[in-house]
Amino acid sequence: MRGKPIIDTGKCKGCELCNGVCPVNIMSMSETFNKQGVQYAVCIDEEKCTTCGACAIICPDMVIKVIKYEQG
Amino acid sequence: MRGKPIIDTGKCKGCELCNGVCPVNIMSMSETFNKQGVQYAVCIDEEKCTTCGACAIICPDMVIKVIKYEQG
Amino acid sequence: METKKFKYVYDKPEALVDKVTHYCPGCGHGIVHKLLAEVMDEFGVREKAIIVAPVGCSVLIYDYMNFDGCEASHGRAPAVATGLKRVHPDNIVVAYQGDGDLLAIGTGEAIHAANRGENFTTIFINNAIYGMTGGQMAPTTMENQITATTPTGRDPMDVGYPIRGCELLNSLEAPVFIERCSIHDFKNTLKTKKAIKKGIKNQIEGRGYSFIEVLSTCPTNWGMKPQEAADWVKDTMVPYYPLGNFRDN
Amino acid sequence: METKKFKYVYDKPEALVDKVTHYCPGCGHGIVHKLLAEVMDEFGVREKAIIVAPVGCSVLIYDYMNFDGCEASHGRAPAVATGLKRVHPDNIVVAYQGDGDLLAIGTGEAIHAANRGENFTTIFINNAIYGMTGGQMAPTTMENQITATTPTGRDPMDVGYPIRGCELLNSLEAPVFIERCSIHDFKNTLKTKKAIKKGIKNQIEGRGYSFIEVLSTCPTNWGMKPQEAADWVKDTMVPYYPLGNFRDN
Amino acid sequence: MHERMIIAGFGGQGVIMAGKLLCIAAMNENKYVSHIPSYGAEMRGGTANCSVVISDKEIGSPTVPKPTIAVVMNTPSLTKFEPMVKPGGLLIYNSSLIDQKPKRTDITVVDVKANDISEAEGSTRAANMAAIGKVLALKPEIASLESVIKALDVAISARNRKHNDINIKVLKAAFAQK
Amino acid sequence: MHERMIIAGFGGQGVIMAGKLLCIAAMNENKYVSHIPSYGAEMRGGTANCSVVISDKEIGSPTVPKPTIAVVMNTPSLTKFEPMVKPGGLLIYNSSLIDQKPKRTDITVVDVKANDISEAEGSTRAANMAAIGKVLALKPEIASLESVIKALDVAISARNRKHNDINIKVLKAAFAQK
Amino acid sequence: MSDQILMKGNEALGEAAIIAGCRFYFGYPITPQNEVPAYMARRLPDVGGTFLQAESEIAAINMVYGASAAGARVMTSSSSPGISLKQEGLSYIAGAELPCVVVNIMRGGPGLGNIAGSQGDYFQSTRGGGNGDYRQLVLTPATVQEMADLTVLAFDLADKYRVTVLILGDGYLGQISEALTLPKPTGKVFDKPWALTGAKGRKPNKVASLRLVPESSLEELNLVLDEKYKSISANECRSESYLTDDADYLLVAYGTSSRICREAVNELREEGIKVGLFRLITAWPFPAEALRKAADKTKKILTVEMSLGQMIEDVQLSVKDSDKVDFYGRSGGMLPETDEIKRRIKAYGN
Amino acid sequence: MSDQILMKGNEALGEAAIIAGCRFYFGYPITPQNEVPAYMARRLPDVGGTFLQAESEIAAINMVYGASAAGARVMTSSSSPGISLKQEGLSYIAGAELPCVVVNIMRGGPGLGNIAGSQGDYFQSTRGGGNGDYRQLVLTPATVQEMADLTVLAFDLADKYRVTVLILGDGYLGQISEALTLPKPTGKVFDKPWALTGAKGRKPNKVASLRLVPESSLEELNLVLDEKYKSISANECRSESYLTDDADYLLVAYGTSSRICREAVNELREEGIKVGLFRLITAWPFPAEALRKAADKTKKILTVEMSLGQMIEDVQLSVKDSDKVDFYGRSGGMLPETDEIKRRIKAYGN
Ligand SMILES: Cc1ncc(C[n+]2csc(CCOP(=O)(O)OP(=O)(O)O)c2C)c(N)n1
Ligand SMILES: Cc1ncc(C[n+]2csc(CCOP(=O)(O)OP(=O)(O)O)c2C)c(N)n1
Ligand code: SF4
Ligand code: SF4
Ligand code: SF4
Ligand code: SF4
Ligand code: SF4
Ligand code: SF4
Ligand SMILES: [Mg+2]
Ligand SMILES: [Mg+2]
Repeated sequence: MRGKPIIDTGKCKGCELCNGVCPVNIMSMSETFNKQGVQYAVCIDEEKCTTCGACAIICPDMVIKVIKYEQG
Repeated sequence: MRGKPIIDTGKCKGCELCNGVCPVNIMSMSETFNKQGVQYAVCIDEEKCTTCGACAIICPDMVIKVIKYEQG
Repeated sequence: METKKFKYVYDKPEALVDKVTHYCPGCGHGIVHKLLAEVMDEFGVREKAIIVAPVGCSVLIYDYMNFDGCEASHGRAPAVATGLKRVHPDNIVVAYQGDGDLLAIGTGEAIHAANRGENFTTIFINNAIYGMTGGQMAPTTMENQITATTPTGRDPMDVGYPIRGCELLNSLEAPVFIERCSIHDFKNTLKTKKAIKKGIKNQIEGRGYSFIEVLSTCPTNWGMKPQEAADWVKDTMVPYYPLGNFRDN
Repeated sequence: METKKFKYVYDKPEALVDKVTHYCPGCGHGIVHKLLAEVMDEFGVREKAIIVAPVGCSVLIYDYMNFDGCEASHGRAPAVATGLKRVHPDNIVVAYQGDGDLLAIGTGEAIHAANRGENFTTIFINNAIYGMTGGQMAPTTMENQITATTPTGRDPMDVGYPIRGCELLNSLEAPVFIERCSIHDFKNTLKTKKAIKKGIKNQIEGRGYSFIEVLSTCPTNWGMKPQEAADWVKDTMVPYYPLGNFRDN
Repeated sequence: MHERMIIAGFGGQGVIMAGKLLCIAAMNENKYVSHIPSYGAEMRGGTANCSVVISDKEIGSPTVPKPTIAVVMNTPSLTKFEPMVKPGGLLIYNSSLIDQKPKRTDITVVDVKANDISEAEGSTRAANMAAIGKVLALKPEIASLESVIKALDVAISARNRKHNDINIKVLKAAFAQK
Repeated sequence: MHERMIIAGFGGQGVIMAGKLLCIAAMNENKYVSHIPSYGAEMRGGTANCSVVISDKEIGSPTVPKPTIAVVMNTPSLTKFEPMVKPGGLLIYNSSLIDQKPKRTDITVVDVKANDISEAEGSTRAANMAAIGKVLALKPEIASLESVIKALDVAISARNRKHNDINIKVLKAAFAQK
Repeated sequence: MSDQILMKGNEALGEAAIIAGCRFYFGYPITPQNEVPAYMARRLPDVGGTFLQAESEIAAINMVYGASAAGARVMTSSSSPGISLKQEGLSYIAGAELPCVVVNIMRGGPGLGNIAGSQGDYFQSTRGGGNGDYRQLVLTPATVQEMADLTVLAFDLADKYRVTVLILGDGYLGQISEALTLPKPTGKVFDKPWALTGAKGRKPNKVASLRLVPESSLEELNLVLDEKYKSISANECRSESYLTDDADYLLVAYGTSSRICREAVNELREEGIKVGLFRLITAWPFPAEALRKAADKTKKILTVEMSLGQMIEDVQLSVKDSDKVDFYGRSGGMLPETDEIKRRIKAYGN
Repeated sequence: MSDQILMKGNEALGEAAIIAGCRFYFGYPITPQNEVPAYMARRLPDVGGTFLQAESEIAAINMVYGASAAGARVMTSSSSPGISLKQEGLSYIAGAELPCVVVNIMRGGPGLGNIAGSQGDYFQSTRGGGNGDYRQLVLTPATVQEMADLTVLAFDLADKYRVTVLILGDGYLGQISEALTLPKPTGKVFDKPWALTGAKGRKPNKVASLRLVPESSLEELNLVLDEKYKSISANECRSESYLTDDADYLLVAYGTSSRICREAVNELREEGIKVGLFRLITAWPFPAEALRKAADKTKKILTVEMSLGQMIEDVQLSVKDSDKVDFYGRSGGMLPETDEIKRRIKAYGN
């Protein structure tokens, strides 16, 4: 696992843009609602994350940060 | 004589544009002042007038009309 | 000889009122007024014409045109013309505007009327100065030109380069006719008339928006004699404001 | 594994305030805000920056940027930015404007600030609609696009063709940088950031006026889901508003 | 009779329309009515609500800072409007979408499984009708069910009138619930 | 002392400056002064005039609809202002350029060959100084010749100050004329 | 009652304009009046009219100027900041004596303020925010029904006097839906020999406010306008006196705040307190005479505004004893409260 | 007297602004104030300042807004139609509490009118021609000396209260040249912690008039502004009472018309008629208290304006018995006449 998106689910507005932009299709939406009343973004397979940052950069609401684990 | 400029001297503002535009250089300015207090345009050699109309067209103040005598 | 038959090579157009204008000696406005009136006569549309007068030296143009006239507040002639023309699509509406009027305060209205392709004709008098208010910098004032508000000459690094109206409007889709002409000499004055004629013709035919820029003179505020002013147009303005047609759809 | 060392590939810029915006889900404004904040961080100019907020959906941008901010009345951001920048030439001033703001009511101010070559950076959000007021026609609304004030679709014969901002400003001498970008996908979003970065760099170096048009989305007023909106930008807007650099002096 | 209502929910839940429907019905029963949407400083594209006044007398202020009846269709609306209800008033909440229980004890709290009722009648979009049905059942002075059903023809745009059959079914179902 | 003057002529004749010169001189003699150019609806680039008030007392209106003194430098100005001069007032006209004779008999009419005097002293552009010289000769209460000569240094722009020698000569010449 | 429909204030106004024969609308979006342009955009094409979204409020008012000069019945609408931008245009319209109808659905100010309903533009409306000596007729509806009825009236008054008629509503009135009986056209027709239609068979017409020569010509125009304004003042004052005959206390208000006052009057009367309401229907001309009459025997006058005090000056100017004029105002989009009005009135004692 | 120079009103104003520390000027040409921008264009570069000719009056006032937000002393000037265009901007400036100096050299209106001096914009100036509840401080010079002195004062007042100070002159005052002793700088310095200078070592500053959340926030701003306006009213009323102590009759005027009134007073006094002049120096706040005092024992008050009656409302609002307030006005650029004033006063008899 190289890294992963860190999702501040409470801030998510459920626009799904991150879903569309992930090159490895690991972003999806929750079943449940957050306190804003929307289904929020979740990463369904962190192992596959390339840490490309696309989801974070496209997110209009600063919901996602992406981390990369240091080598070794 | 083919025709000539008819100059409504009282309306002339003395700008001299007609002088500059006449191809045969027959437009000049008067010695005396008109009722507007300016030296006005005069045609000094009507014989030479080509009736080109340039003086009339350039005059900003509708001072000049140009006539052409009918043949015969 | 006095009774010899003659015809007028040049006579006062019916569309022009026979009175002394308030313009300074040699002012270009007078020339363009006449050309416009001639064109109206030639198309026989005087009784349909409405002139929209700007705020600027030509604010009284409705006193000189022998047809209906409407004042517009400074810069808003295109909006006023839009209102008039939308109500009376069959009338011939001309917005006559100065460079301060059209390219400074009225930039928005000019661009948007052009962009809508309103079916009226704009005559744009570019004399590189605010004439009426006593010679301040216009959007079209030349680099280094001294005016009341550029006492050491227009500095493009501070206030920008002169704006080219035709080029600006030419970036829009709708206008059908855009041409820049000049009245600094006889030949160009005739070309100006031709351009105005085309602009009115387009309107008569319902083809849309026509824009005729006329490089003109302001001897008084330029501090020049009229002929010097005409030469200044030729030598200084024409090189920056290229004459010619930009669009003729 | 939780204690494994890591670094942020993407972290919240310092120049952005950590709060929930008032924007609709998927609105392009949020994306561009973030890009701008990142650029400010990258140049380390947060403490010098002043954002000029338009009247439009992004009117509250000063609540989201972690630096000084100034409201402008509708369309007048370029004039306000001019005032700010002339007083503080060393501050970094950004005018952030919508398409109604910049290309309708503010046409004159936009063109003249650009023409003067004012040394600030304009970010122009083209979402083809008036977002804040509930979806009326903007100058950039596409042909046939249905809006609250074009209930049967925009008819270019009646209200004109959509105006292309970059092309319009490109007819002026002074601007040093003019580019159109889009945030409809990841690649273009990165390009947008690059363009904004160039615009701020130009300002830091005192080179003059930079203009970055960003094709953006308004899912709410377009009546689309955010991803559909992004696709509409790609399929409908990009063909009419070609992406790319128009000037880079 | 003087009721001051708030109807609140998500953007697409039809709360504005629900308010208008009640107004038209009451108007046709010769009551004074007013309806005003919230157009204030809300999050854009977020929640929506409208204020409705239905009265025997001319109506002064159209705003409803202290509703006698609040109909809330989602959780954020419950959070916002529960505290505002006038003591002794009525709170109707959509228990299909709202998990938490209202806490006020000085008001009447009633739940309606609006989305469930709607879906049971074959539509995912008529939850608002269920809420209205519930209102009419509890406050028959506002308007009769018949008036509301009649009002549907006016309130619903031509384009959507084809759904009126289902709307009526949902209205009736909610109205009939004990 | 309370004089209300009009000084009028062509654009380039320096009538505005002439008025200012008188004002500065009188001001330095502790009189109240006001000067206002006509900026109204004249033909553009045509005639110019200014209204000057010089008084022992504070000045109310700066405009001069009925001048006690009119100085006219060309024919159109004579035509315009002769009728306005207050009965008993003074009309000074530039007989170098004005052929016709003023017709009023209820006022003092004085001519000054302003252009001729100017040219005689070596300048084509100091006719305004000749007019001022004449005014001072006839109305010494306004200001002394010395004050006016001193005022020249202030009134004339640095660029044109080199002409002041001639200006002074013309002033004196006109002042000295019987 | 079967002819009653439920309609939003802004839309009722739009429909009434069409009923009144308005066929030209020029406007620019601004909350809380956006339903007016949207409605006109939908409806005007149906009746052969022209809706045009202008590039700005300034363009809009100048399009109105042009269309009015052409002889058309024409309207624009906006809200406070947009109306501020129209002030130069309105001054020109007054100077050129053009008839038009302008709608201001007021919001909170100053500046951008907010979008809730307010009455902060009373001064601007009644004193002319533009330059020079001029007036505009100001109608102040209080219900959706009046939004419609006064709009129909507005077009006749505009044409009759060749003035701007300003319909001064507020955000609440624009947004509220109420029962409405659509007004009928009045059928009045006004000759417009001054209109610009082309100088066929007549002398050219000129529409202008400039008066350069002779010097006194502008004053002449001012005096002509003044006569007209006097005639409007004499003939067009409108107001409603509600339970004022025996009133000890008088509320004075207009628009939305007058609705709240009426409610307060009703509730106070139930408690036996003799209070009445004087409600403006025209803010200019101000119904001073009628107010004087209604106020004559009252002990105290409470002016209630959705502002921090503007109409109160007209109230003070109207009544003899201005000391008895008191004020209660809420601003920034907030509404006066019935309870507070009642509290105030009760506090005056007997 | 040796420090006296002859200077034109418009230029005196420009020089005084520079003395007051004004280093930024944004404006647009319009007669009769063109000497202000021309003067600033010549002089500001000498003192390291910035003159910029804006593309319009609207751009100019918004540049002023920006420069003021940046903390600078800044000025713009215009004349009536141009000032109308600035109304939205002025409303924003009020809402954002920015200090600035705006000059209106009034001309005849309405509309384009003419370019002669007038006082037709009194309503607009004192009631705010823009939207919302706001005020601006209005200074009314009557001489070239005051054009300069009040300009210096204006900058201090603007900074002290964070308001617009409007210098309300007229075409005659702009064009007249008179003796002037240049004013001295006051040396006052005002901290501007709110100014936009970059958020270095402090929280970000925001300059805005928008107040969305909570709903009551705009009203809170309105109340803050109202407090400020009350404090200005309490502290900044300025006026001059000339020979009013024993006066049977009182003239009330400001600016150019007050000069004519003073002349009339002097002439009437010579005839033994006891008349005095009350002259405004601030039009807002209106010096009501001082006027009440001056008017107390007079039989009749003649308000003299270069308009058809605007300030008269403030006079009526100020004095107890408004029936004794009479009016004489000339409009469209015409001046009141001394003789007519005398005639009127005499006609009041004893
Ligand atoms: C709103 C407004 N601003 C300014 C003016 C003053 N003004 C009158 S004409 C003019 C500009 C004239 O210049 P231009 O349009 O170039 O016309 P020209 O006189 O040169 O023909 C200006 C600024 C005005 N009348 N109204
Ligand atoms: C003078 C004025 N006119 C109109 C408005 C109303 N208004 C607010 S935002 C806006 C336009 C918003 O559209 P745009 O600039 O495209 O920004 P967006 O919301 O789409 O981002 C308008 C017309 C206003 N506030 N002020
Ligand atoms: S960082 Fe890239 S790969 Fe990882 S979740 Fe985000 S978009 Fe997908
Ligand atoms: S892009 Fe952001 S706001 Fe949108 S769904 Fe993903 S995390 Fe949520
Ligand atoms: S018509 Fe031609 S040739 Fe004759 S005078 Fe005129 S310019 Fe000269
Ligand atoms: S061009 Fe006309 S105005 Fe000029 S000098 Fe010739 S005739 Fe006279
Ligand atoms: S000032 Fe210039 S533009 Fe105006 S009339 Fe005189 S010459 Fe013509
Ligand atoms: S209305 Fe449109 S532009 Fe505005 S926040 Fe919503 S999506 Fe964004
Ligand atoms: Mg010009
Ligand atoms: Mg937009």
